[in-house]
Amino acid sequence: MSEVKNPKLSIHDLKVWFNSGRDKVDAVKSVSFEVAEGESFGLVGESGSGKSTVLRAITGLAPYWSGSCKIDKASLTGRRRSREFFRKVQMVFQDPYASLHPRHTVDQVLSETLYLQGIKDIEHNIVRLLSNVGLTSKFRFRFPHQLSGGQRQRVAIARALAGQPEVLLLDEPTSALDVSVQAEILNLLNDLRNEQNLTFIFVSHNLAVVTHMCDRIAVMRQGEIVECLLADQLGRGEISHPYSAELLEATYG
Amino acid sequence: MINLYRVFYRCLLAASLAFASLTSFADTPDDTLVVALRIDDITTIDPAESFEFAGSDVSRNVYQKLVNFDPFDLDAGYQPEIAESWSVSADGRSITFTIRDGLVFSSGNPVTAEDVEFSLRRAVALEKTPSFILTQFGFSAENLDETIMQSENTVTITTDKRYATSFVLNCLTATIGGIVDKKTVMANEVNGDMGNAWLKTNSAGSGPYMLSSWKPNESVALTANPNFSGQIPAMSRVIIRHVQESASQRLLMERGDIDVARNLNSDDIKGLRDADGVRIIDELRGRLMYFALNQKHPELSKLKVRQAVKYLVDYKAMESSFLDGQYVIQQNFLPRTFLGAVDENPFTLDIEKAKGLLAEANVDQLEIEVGVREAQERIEIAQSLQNTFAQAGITLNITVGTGKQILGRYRSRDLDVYLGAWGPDYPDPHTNAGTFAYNPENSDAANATGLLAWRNSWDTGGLTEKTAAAVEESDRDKRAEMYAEIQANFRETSPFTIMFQRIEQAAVQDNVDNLFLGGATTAATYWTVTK
Amino acid sequence: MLCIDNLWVKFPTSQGLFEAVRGISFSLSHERLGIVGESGSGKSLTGRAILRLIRHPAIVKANYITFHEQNVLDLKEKEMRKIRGRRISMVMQDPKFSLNPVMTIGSQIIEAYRQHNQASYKVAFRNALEMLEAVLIHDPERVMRCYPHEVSGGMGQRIMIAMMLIPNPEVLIADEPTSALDVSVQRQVMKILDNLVTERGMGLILISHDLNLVSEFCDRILIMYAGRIVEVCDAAKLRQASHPYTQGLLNSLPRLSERVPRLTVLQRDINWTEAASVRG
Amino acid sequence: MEGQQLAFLKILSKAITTFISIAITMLGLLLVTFVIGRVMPIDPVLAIVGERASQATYDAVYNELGLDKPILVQFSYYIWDVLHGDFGDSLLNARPVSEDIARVFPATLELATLGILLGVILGTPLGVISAVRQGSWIDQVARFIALVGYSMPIFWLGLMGLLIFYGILGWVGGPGRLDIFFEDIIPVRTGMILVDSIIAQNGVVFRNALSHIILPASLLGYYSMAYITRMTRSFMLEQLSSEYILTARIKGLSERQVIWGHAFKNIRVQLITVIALSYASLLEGSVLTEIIFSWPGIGSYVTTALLSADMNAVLGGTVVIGLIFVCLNILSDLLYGIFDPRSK
Amino acid sequence: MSNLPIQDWLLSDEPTSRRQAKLSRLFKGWVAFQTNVLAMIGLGILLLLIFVAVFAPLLAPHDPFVQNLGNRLQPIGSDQHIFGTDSLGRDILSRLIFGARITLYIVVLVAIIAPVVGLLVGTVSGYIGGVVDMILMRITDVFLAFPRLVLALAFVAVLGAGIENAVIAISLTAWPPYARIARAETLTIRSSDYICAIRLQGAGPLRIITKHIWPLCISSLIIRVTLDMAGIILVAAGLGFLGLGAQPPSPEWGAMISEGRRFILDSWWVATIPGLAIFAVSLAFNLLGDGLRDVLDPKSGRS
Repeated sequence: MSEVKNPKLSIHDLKVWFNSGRDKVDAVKSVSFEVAEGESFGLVGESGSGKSTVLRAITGLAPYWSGSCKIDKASLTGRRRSREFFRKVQMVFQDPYASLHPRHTVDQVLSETLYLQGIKDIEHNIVRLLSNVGLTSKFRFRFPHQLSGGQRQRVAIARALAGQPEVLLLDEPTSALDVSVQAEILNLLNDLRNEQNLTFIFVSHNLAVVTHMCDRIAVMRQGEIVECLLADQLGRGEISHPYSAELLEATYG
Repeated sequence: MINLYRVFYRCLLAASLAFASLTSFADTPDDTLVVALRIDDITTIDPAESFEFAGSDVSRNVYQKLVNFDPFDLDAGYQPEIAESWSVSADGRSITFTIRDGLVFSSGNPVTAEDVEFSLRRAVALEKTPSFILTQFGFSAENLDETIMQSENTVTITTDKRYATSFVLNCLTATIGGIVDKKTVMANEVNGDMGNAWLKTNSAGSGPYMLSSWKPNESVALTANPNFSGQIPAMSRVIIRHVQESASQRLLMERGDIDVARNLNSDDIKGLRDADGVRIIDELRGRLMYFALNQKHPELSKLKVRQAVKYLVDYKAMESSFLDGQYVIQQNFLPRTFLGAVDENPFTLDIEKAKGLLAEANVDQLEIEVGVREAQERIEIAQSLQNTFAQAGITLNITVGTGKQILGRYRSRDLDVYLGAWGPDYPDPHTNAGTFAYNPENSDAANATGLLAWRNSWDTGGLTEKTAAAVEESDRDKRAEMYAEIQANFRETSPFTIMFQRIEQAAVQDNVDNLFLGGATTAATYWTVTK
Repeated sequence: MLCIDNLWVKFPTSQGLFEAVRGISFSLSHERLGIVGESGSGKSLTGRAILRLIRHPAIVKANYITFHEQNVLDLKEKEMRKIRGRRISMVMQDPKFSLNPVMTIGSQIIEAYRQHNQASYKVAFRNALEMLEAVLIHDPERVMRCYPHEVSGGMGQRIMIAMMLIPNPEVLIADEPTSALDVSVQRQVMKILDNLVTERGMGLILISHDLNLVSEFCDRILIMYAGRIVEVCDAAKLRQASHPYTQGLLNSLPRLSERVPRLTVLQRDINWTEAASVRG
Repeated sequence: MEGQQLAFLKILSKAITTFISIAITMLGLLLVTFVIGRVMPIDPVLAIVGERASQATYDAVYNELGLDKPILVQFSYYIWDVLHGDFGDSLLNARPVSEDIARVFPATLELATLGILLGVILGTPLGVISAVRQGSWIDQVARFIALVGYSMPIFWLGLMGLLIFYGILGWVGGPGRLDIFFEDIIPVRTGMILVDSIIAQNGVVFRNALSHIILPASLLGYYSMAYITRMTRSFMLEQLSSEYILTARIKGLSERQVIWGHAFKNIRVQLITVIALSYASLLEGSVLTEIIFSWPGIGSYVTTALLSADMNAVLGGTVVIGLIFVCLNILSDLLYGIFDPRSK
Repeated sequence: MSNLPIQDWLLSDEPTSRRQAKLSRLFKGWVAFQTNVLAMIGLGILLLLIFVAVFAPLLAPHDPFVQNLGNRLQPIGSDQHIFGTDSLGRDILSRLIFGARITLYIVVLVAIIAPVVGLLVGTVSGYIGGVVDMILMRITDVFLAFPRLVLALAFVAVLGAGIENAVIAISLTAWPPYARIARAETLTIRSSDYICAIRLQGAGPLRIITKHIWPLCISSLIIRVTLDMAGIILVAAGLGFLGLGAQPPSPEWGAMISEGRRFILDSWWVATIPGLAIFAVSLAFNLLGDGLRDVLDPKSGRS
């Protein structure tokens, strides 16, 4: 795949599978890509194409994987990740209804995260985090069920940002939201990236959204990257692989 | 939706119809006696092994003995049964029995001296629990050839020393004296067990009945012995059914589904007195209710304390309330109707006197544990004691457990106070004297767990020797006197507080006659019953 | 064909009655009508209210809901059942949940057919096969024996369409029929649905949050906001919609063709909520 | 061909794992029972020799029972015997435990089966109706009936039932399985009198047995009904709010078809588990019911044995009950496979 | 709606402090719970039980232990004894009142032991999985396959009769179902996004189990325990009935039934009154459990 100078994240020949033995299921067959610092890299594909699994493998949430995976040239092994890794890399999940603990207030979620990341002055930081994601402190003591979908996703983003990470893995962060809310969240993410010089890996099934968010886009199908494109190319419809064309055709607009 | 309801209602209707159509009942058949009784204590009906109340009932109706009691006249004492007559040797150590002619076992085999010799030798040789009744005369597996001998139609037994003849013969009326059919038994011998395994669940006797089935915890069925030499009983079948609950027995009685209910509590007896067609039989039995103080306990071993607790029992109130009709006050270790029994019951509830005695013993505020078997009347007695003891400053903590559990602790001298019952093993005064007032060696090492005095670590203060002397006295009156003296001493000094003697109350249908429960000395007879 | 006048749907909650649909009126002829709105705008409840599928304790009120001049609200439950499926049918969002998991696909389709046609099992079976073929399922006989968990989402939705169309209804309500599906399958399923509806001359109510989808497949669009219809327009003229809400929705979509640094965010106006419902 | 082989191997490996897990469970069960039996402060030797026995007799029996050997040795002997189908002899009455269990178990089986049948026949429709009519009077009544069933002490209800239906009204038979004079009339085949009397075509005995069993069975049936009703109701409520039910309604199906044809089909699996559990608990023997109704079943057998330190009987009874429990679990798993296509 | 300020504060959707958030959640649960009439009745009965237990010495007209053998088995409605007297002439009402303490004691003790053991075993087993899961679940299976009363009896026999031991025995037989429930819940929670999210913050298993999984399992366990409580009281009564529960003269209700059952045909009230008391408390727990399920069940609390 395309070479990047000084990659923040580089993945080579990543394979991920579930269940061992006879019931083995290959979720990712062989994926390689590199992401530069400050870049926003998109992974697009349909459900089951393995795009989310790539993120899970990086964060150690996938059970079995092989290949090499480097953050800042440091190789990752197995399922254990160090504290430093979690300080550098964070993730935002797809369903904001499922990614917040139903019995914890926003305050609890953030303060626990801050505590775990070893950050002092929790009080002050909570307020800062909330305002970063565009929430006032009146949301601080609410439970998830007292928040709208968009607000929940903001909290989830705030949580991911608590330890001031360098890389943010975004797993379909807007697919469960209404379009008007989606726009707000996408704008927020772009702002945050610019402000904090974050590196994004953005996973989505929506070509338009990925094109909007990313510089480079990899199209995945059945656990493999079929094509890697620049966003501008995609916008102009300059694609070579028939599957990408199919996707493009399907995505109206 | 409507259909759903219809289905449902139809089901309900069908169920209620089925329920209502089950109501047809008849009385018990004329030639069958149906008895409700707790029989969960039966573990065997081999006479050489059987040692429980319900088991001895069965045994009495199935096996004949050398000498036995006449149910119509228990007071007459032992009478000839298989033995036609007997004679005692000059030194008083040998008794020779002449075997009656014409007696036949249920198998059809005649009863011979050989059977008698075999049965007695077998009972000794098997060494089962009740064998001590015979071995106390010095019989053992090794000396059987010299001690129990048969010749022609006589059997001679020779004891190790001189005993009161009445003592020996009384012992032979116990269940272990049952005579079994040697041929049948030995035909069923397995691994040299002298037919023990077979006899546990089968009978081979010459009594009026034979065992047709025993289902543990369920029922015992007896059928008339077709070869019985005496009068064939009126009841050709006797079915003893295990019914645990008194209330259930009473209901069965009221509905006429049984002829006899034998485990009714006093309140159910009261209830049945008013019922139509039911009669109550009262018979004084040999069982005593007592509590005993462990002499290992420093405070309880004081004589004054032993005496004080005897004034802390509300004998009268218990006798007239929850024990009403089922127990009678008895403060001596020989049950009424036993040889040597006395009728002196000096103790009554007297808190002040008890307090005084306790003060003399320097006992103030005592906390002790009493172990009770899980049986309602005993728990109630314990609670009553708890109540009266508390008034004299003694805290009594009740520990209820299963019979085996409490007994285990009692045997290992581990309980402060034991509250329980004692039944005579054979109808001779020595059975109780020999356990309450006899303890030749009081050390832990002696492990004489069979002796109640030992279990309470009581050295008997000289009663042991007197008891040993009484058992050798062949003069009946003199012997009775000796027991009276022992009991007088025992009453005042022993750590035993004997409280009550059992009265068995059974409810019978009006048409049932001549049911005898066995009094204080023996077991129930069913062959006499008519209806 | 179908006329709805002043429809209200209310739910009792601990904070009093929640009004999910607030007095909307519209009518449907032999056309394809789209109802668009964000989640919570009341569009799905509208569809269900027509079939009288909203159950106690929710309250449904309307001046009338007439189907061929007959007020559906006055019908007995038994008569209503003859309308459901037979004359008005509905396809729901996610085939994973809307098919009975323990019945074979065949038996579910056959049941739908036999419910409204006196037919032998054989006839029903043949019809079911044909219907599955009509929704472009290649080996219908195998699929008939399958259980719902054994088929993919796209196929499940086609099966759902087949099942709902087999009694040949006059009106089909499609409630977010493709939003649980992958993008590439979405179009395919929509096309099948569209073809069948046009061929059979049915009326279609397409309920969706996807403006693009609705504008592509419908003749007319109702835009709902907070339980009311804020705008009615021809599908072809969606881009020229006048209501700021509609415009806002359109603008907040990212586009492949023109990349913008920031998306326009919808600015909501409190007045939209209170403005009277537009008649559609 | 290869696919078939693979499938066969899969089934085989599943069978083996199931078997191993049963074996482990049973072994654990035996071990626990065995340990309990050994640490219990009830002396099995005393239970045999009686309270008047001498120390020599005591010691002899102690050694005879193998109690002088290390506990693991005792346990391994026991396992060895059990594997040969030998539960040993009852310490108390010296009869083979297996024989005793063969006698008492059918009594419990008969009672429990009738009880569970009553519970299912009444409880299931009641649960369904009250779910469908959530909040209506019938729902309230059903819930109340179930609640009462949950809350009533069975021994009290049993005694009262006996007093009223037997003592006063005389509608049913009294304690015991048969009236005395019907005993031993019909040959024992299954040990279940209702079945045996049908085999023997003896209507009189059948009626009598039925009159005896109906009250305790109704009582047990009531308790299982309470449980089944409650579970059915909550399962049905869950199903009725699911989307496929809406689909079924859209198809124009009648309520009955929706409820029984669709919703009920989906709760069968859960219901089977509930019924199996309920049945298992009845088969364990309801000790209190058995005592009150003088019912010679396995519950009272094991309890009596336990209280009199008859450890062979306790171990045997426990193994049988544990086996039944495990078997019912497997059975409900199998039915799960049949009724729920998703589990394949 | 004329709410008091405190109510407004509690019902606020915008809590401004941790305390308000917590109280508000409790209050809202309470408000939802209040609408359930049956559950309120249940709660009322239980509060009454607690009240009676606390103030037993003040409420009881007689000493529950004082015997009067001359005055035994007085019928209901006697002059001095509203509920009559038992076979030792003790006042049944007073014994009932003091018995409330024991019942409460059983309830609290079992509620502390069994679910906690179940929760520990279940969550650890479910979260760690693998060999640990297998071993723990086999142990659970063994206990499940055991005849319950036999197990309880055996434990009581080993430990000795008495109310504490009876409670421990009951708890030992009661935990396996809770372990199963907790494990099932853990399995679904374990792979949920919010657990992944906290793992990505570097939280260890101990923290995840105690701070994240437990709070979610606890509500379903509370429901189960409440619903089971009736059964537990009945088992304790059953043990009392067999003489292995509370020891005399303790006025435990099950033991009272057991004592009174001898007179059930003539003096029916002696057994019936404690029976009714047990019934009322079990009923109350059932009603309360049903109500709590509506309030606490996370499944229904979604929308």
